Amino acid sequence: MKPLIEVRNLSKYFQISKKETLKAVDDVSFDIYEGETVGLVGESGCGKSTTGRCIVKLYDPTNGKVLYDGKNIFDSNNKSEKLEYCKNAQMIFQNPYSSLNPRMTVKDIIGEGIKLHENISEKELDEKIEDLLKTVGLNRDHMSRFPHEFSGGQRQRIGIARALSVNPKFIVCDEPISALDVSIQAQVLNMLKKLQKERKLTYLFIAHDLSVVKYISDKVIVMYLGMIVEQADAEELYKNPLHPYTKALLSAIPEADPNIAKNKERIKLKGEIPSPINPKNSCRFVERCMYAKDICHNEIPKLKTYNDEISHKVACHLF
Amino acid sequence: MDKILEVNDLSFSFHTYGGIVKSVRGISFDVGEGEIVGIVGESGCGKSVTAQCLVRLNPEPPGFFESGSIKYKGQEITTMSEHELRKIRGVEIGFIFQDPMTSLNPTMKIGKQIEEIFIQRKLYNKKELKEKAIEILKLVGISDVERRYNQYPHELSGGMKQRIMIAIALVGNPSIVIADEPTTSLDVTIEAQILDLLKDLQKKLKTSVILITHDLGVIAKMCDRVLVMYGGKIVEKGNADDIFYNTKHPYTSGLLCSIASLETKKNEELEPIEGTPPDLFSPPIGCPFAARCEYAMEICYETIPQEYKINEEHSTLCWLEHEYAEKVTLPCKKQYEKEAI
Amino acid sequence: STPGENANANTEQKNDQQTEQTTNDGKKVLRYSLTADAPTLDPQLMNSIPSSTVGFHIYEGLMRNHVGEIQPGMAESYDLSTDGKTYTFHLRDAKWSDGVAIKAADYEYAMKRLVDPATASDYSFLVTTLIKNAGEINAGNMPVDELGVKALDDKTLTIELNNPTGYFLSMLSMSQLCPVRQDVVEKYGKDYAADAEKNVYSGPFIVKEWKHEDRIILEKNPNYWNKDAINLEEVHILTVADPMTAVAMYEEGELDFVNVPSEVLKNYEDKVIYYNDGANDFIKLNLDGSSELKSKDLRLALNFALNREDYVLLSSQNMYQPNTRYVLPQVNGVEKAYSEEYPFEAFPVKGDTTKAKEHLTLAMKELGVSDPSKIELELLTTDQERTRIEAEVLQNQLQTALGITVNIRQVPYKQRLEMESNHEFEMVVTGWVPDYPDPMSYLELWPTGSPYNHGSYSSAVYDGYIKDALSNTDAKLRMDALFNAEKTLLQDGAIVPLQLRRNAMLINEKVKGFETYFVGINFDYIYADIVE
Amino acid sequence: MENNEVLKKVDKNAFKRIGKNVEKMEAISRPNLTYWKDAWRRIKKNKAAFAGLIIIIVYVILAVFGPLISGYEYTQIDSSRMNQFVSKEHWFGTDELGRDLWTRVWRGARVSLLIGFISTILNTIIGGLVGGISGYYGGALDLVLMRIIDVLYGIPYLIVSILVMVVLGPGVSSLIIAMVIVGWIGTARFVRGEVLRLKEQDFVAAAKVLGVSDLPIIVKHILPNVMGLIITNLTMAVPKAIFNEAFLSYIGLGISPPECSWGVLAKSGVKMLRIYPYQLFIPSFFICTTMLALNLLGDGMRDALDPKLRGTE
Amino acid sequence: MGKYILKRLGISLLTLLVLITIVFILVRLMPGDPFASDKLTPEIRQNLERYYGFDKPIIVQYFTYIKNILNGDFGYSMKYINQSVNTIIADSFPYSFDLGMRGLSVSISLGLVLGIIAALNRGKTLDYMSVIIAIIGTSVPDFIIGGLLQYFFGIKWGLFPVAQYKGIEYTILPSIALGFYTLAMVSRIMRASMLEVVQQDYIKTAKSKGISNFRITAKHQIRNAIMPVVTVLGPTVASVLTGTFVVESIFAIPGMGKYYVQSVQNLDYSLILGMTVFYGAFLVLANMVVDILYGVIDPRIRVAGK
Ligand SMILES: Nc1ncnc2c1ncn2[C@@H]1O[C@H](COP(=O)(O)OP(=O)(O)OP(=O)(O)O)[C@@H](O)[C@H]1O
Ligand SMILES: Nc1ncnc2c1ncn2[C@@H]1O[C@H](COP(=O)(O)OP(=O)(O)OP(=O)(O)O)[C@@H](O)[C@H]1O
Ligand SMILES: [Mg+2]
Ligand SMILES: [Mg+2]
Repeated sequence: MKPLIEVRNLSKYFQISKKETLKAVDDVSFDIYEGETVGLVGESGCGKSTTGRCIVKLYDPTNGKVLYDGKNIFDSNNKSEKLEYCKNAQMIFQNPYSSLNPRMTVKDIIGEGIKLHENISEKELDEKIEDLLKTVGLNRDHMSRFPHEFSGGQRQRIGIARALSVNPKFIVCDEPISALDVSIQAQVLNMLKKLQKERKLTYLFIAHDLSVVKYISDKVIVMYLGMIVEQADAEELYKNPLHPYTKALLSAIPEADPNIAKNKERIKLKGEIPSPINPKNSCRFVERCMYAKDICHNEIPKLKTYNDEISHKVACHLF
Repeated sequence: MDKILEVNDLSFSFHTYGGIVKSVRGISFDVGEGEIVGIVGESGCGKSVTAQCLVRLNPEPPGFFESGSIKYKGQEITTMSEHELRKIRGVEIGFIFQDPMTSLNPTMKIGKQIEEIFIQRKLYNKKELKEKAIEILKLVGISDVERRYNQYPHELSGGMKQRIMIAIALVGNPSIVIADEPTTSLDVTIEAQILDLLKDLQKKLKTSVILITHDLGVIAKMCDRVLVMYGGKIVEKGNADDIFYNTKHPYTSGLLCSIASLETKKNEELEPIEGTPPDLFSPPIGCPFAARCEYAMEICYETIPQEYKINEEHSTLCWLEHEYAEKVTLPCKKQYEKEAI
Repeated sequence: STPGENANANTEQKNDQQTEQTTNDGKKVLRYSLTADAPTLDPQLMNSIPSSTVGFHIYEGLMRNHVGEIQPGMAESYDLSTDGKTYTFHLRDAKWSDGVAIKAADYEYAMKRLVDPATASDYSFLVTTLIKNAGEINAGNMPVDELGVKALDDKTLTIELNNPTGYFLSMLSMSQLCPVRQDVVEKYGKDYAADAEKNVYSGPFIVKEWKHEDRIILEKNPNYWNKDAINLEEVHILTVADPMTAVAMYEEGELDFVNVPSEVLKNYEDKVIYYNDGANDFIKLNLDGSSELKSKDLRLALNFALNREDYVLLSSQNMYQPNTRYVLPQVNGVEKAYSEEYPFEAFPVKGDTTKAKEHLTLAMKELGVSDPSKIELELLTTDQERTRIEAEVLQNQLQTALGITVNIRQVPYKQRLEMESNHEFEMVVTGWVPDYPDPMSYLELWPTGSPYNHGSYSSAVYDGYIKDALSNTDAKLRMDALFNAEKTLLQDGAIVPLQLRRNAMLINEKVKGFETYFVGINFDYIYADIVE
Repeated sequence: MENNEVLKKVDKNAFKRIGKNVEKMEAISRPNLTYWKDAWRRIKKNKAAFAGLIIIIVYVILAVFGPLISGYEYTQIDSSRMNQFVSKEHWFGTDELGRDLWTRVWRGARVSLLIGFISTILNTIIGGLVGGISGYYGGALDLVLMRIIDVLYGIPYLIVSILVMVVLGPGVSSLIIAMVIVGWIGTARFVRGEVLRLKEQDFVAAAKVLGVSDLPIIVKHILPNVMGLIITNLTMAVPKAIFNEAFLSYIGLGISPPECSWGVLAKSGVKMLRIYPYQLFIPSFFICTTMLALNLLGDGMRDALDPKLRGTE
Repeated sequence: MGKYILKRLGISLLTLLVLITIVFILVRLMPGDPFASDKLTPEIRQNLERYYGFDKPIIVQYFTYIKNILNGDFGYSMKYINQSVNTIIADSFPYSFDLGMRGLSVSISLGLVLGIIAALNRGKTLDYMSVIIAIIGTSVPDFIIGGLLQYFFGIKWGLFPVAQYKGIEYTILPSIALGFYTLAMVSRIMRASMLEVVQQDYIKTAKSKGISNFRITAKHQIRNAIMPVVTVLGPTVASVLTGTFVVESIFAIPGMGKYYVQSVQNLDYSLILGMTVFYGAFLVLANMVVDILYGVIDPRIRVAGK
């Protein structure tokens, strides 16, 4: 089967100043197949959002390409092709407060995309919006309201409705639950799962809550400082983490169970996350790694296949 | 164990344009020496306001005490003068704030921010001050202290800043440290580091800690006792084990169930708590959780439940404990897992 | 020339002088103020009354015009040739302020400098028609050496004129004709006279200190030939832009003399002394046929419509005097003042609405309009507070009396002048101060084709009278011709006379001998004294 | 336990299980208002802002009708009643030409308020667009626009004013244009700053992802969000414009007579201060209170339009 | 840092050049004739034009002008005939500068204090008082304030000299008239900014350390709140220090502001240009100082600015 999205050697650098380049994403490649959920985890600032944003064309990458259905999305220059891609790939944003325009009604927010992509009458539009609102558990009364009148969870649902409004095939979910109340998070997760089932959606699910990622993803990609360090099927990754960083990460998951939590052995990493500005030509993790060897200081490890069957890949000189 | 902090029937509200926000509505708890007490609850349920009441950091006005007392080592905090409070803050009760990014003064050097606590009290001379600061920086695990001492907050990473916050909270050698979501804005690995550090220090220095969070995982890992807050009230409190394994309040139970853990199966549906938390401008007259509660009874909508003691430590605020109520077993973390380990 | 000359300095520049005395350690000091600093003290480049007033006191002309009386100045005596065209002056022994002797050559140099095109003096017009060859030289058609001014030796100077000119002697005390020393001018080049010490002085005072836009301090000149007649030891001329401020300073005893602005005139009514500064204001009408003003009846209607008494009361609290004539009354007639010898009232001071209406009816017939409000005229004026009020009153009076439409247009001073000389106006409020005390100074403006005839007035009768006056050697007949010319001008309604400017001054009673004058300068305090 | 004693009295029936009632929770308790209606409600609640608004409205009404009800024309010069103090006939007294000051004050209000409001509104529109485009597109365009603005900052205001007055002839509209030519710069600068901040917001990203093109994003998403600040800025700029007109008339570049403005009246009043102080104080009072009102209103609007401050009631 | 300043200077010079060019053109577009007078004969006009070089093509005039400026020669005033623009500026600027400095130093410090007091006493009498001062300050034109000050303090009560500039006591009234607006503006901005800072988390942190209110204000709030004030000060300082026409007229001070307005009214081309260039340069300088100040006040900007 051909992947729906192929990310090939994607890099995104931000020029901070003449001398300083921030390598937010550096040579990242992965595939996403139709109907699956790919989890993208890593610490804050490791380039998850940037990757996601490149895929929905919010950023122009410095390097590399993103193929959708075999076509590089950055090649298309004419307007209709661009619009077509917008219709197929959508995004749900992390912050339900800043991602809704406070001066627009729910109807306008959701309707904006529909009006842009379809030529439908006002009445049909209303019906469609109502449908969408129902899908995400809101009702038509909410149409004329403003975002500030909703709670965080409800807002996130509006954001989801907006993403769904153009019938996309693929959605980048950029930490869709991390700004939500604990008691609400599950609501949104359930909804995303339900929608996926109903609409055959494909997700790139970005988060740093590893328990959630494990629960929702088929495949998990672990990033560290702009690079992919490990990638595998979800079960496999959690069962058999290879990269020292993945191991540390998994061991640090706080578990809501005193006995497990109190007795869990945490792999203690040294130091802090280094800066992504002008990274050295070494394994990015080397300073915090307890297994670091000479080679780790001198060469960037490539992402290698460790176990083809379960498509487990790792970028570490130890393997 | 000696109680060094006793809170009784504390209510705290704010005057706002929209009316009075009843942020904290009659809560009681205490903290013993060397204990770690956790407060959980979701955003806006009054955790921070409670914590800040303990050292009177809420702005007054618009905030004001409606009732209750806070006794720190026998001294009444709610009626203290600003001058007396200053003697408590920092040296008796330390405070670690939620967001290390915004809680440090961006225009003041790290060292100065740590020393300030002593400068105010004219305790040491210049050289001693610096020694003190450097000592505490080392204690919280910061390397290259001499350099850090002269840096500004923006030159440090989030984790480092939070360590500085901890250093500030601890440098005055307080008996209690209140940590208000100390790791919420940090990464898991850094979070783990900070929590470990906090626990180490607590053991080493024998301070009591009040740890506020909305992450049950953090609570599970750190706390001896737990207060679960909802809608401005403590709906359940008890030993950590009681809370997790013998849950008595539907909200606590709902929380435990809705969290996806590593054990949650892919095909399992999560069990979210439907609905949203109440609006504190007009809190429901009955149980604040009633509208979202599967087990809600008529009375729950009408009357605020009383506190039911389950055992010495464990109590809950729920009508289900009433003798008339139909008995239910709330889902919770399974005890057997405990035994399994 | 025009009284508005320095009005561009934001307030009416003329009412700006003020004085009083001081007892600065017993020194005799006279202190007054100007609204704007003297733009220059270079005698040949002076182009404003504040400059000339100072110049009058620091430079010595061949003759000295003391309030109309022609006294000997640097020339002890003079001879006039029989054709009345060549003057020979005999200079006295005198020294510059730096001790160098003053020679006839200094005068020759100065006058050549005035007309030299390279100097670019805008006051060279004073002599271009007067002195032989001056015009040609000024136009660059002749070398400077050809000027009809020659120093025969150190003490003798001859000046050849084009025509016999009676008022020539009175002009000789104007700073533009005062001596400068070649070596000093050449030493400082463009900066000559820019500061107190970059200059030498021949007059009763020298400039001791000049802080631009702040103060000029004059000091008695110890080398002045007539120094015994000079009583003042110092004169402080301050720059105070706001006339109200100046009044306040007078009250604080910081000035010895002040002009009271009309707004507060009421407060000082019994204390002020009025004096005319020589300016009269009138409305220039454009008769070039581009507007309804080509109708003589309309012009006369305007003239009759105005109630000039009301006008001065409203616009200046009666500080100014209503005027219905063109030539300044104070200029010299044959024996006495012109107005005394030739009384005339062209229009009633209070106006005559009936007559005005009659003329208007005729004008409307001539112009073929039935609704007077269709007659729309634009009144051009300067952008100052006082001119605005004046224009408002005029507009109101004309509109009320005649029912015509008058629009006011205020523009910056320099723009008004430009528009005026480009004939780009319908009516413009303007004025004139005499350059010499003779009716001709006014009447020479209106002959057909005169470059100053901005209103394009053209009357063969008028031109005839002027020609008469120019050629007639008999003083009485000449004056008669001039009077007839004025009458013709007024009866043709070529202008609308408005008012004579008058100032109300407060002066410290200790100051004696402080004179005001109306030609070229405002004050003459050369012989003033402070008497305790 | 004592507690339980009390509770025993409670009706047993009350313990019937009825379960959750999420709908009731979800139903939003706040009234269903549009954004602007809501803002309006908030302004009404803010007493100071509302007072400010009332003052402005009253002044506007008086500017329209005030000159009509006095029975005098604003041009009516009368040498028999110069400089009369406030009286039954002349509610604000008369000026040096005997004109009724009440009539002139409200006539002047027309000009001043017109200039104040129109010029600031134009400033805002032009400045808003330039600032919006400059900030949104950034890069070279931004750089060039900002340099242009730097240069414009240095161009003497007076020269521009004079030129405009000459090219267009004197009058209110020329004054407004003169003010706009110089005035939009400040607005552009600050709008640009805001846009730079806003364009990084997620809702803009969301619109881009939907395929919305640049202009609608600027107009529909960004500018409305700068609105609150713009309006505040506007209320502050109105006084400035009224001032500017006063200054221009102080140096003789104002509107053409017999039209008047508050600035002209105040200026004429200043020289009368020593004898007829009311001629200064009356127009000054209106200038000051207008600005006070606008300030109060501006503060109120900022609060009312700030999304951060909403949702708390 | 040095490099940064150099770069800024380069841009500034370019900006100035464009400014000069535009003003050079604008000045000539202004209506009216600098030589206009009613006895101006064509000959005299020609002489004057030759004298000032206006007979040459405008482009030549422009390059001559630029060349002269580069040599530090701004030419001669056309109204103040033998005074060079350089001397006029050199003579008048010290007055404006001195007065401006006094006005600014008092108004800025007082404005800051007022703003701080208002913010710390939000909603109390002191707050309202400062708001009223701020509103009066920003709503009363300077010619009214100047007139009132002069009348009451100078004439009526005789507390200060009425006008002129002869000593410290002479500077008081004009400085107040000059600084009042700045004072009001600074206090407003400072108040708003302080209110913002007061809510910041780090203020709570400081409180939690048991630090006195005075120390919190002095060490934590002011420095963080002062930025917006500094931002507006650039242009304000430049315009105040280069003189204000109205105040200088009222108090008879021979400063630059008066020359400037008069030069425009007189169409004194060379003086207008000279003054504009001077002001432009001053503005650029002031803005640069502000930028450097940013860095001094806020270490975060120091990094970004490098
Ligand atoms: N527009 C930008 N300009 C400059 N740097 C940027 C920009 N956007 C992101 N970065 C930087 O790129 C790096 C990666 O950012 P990104 O937002 O992708 O991280 P993330 O993994 O999504 O983090 P988080 O979990 O905090 O959302 C960070 O260091 C960030 O500071
Ligand atoms: N200064 C204040 N003025 C008005 N209301 C306030 C103020 N501070 C807090 N509140 C209100 O009090 C309630 C409780 O707030 P609190 O900060 O204690 O919540 P929290 O449990 O700490 O939430 P979070 O997890 O988001 O920090 C909220 O509804 C909040 O809006
Ligand atoms: Mg992100
Ligand atoms: Mg909190």
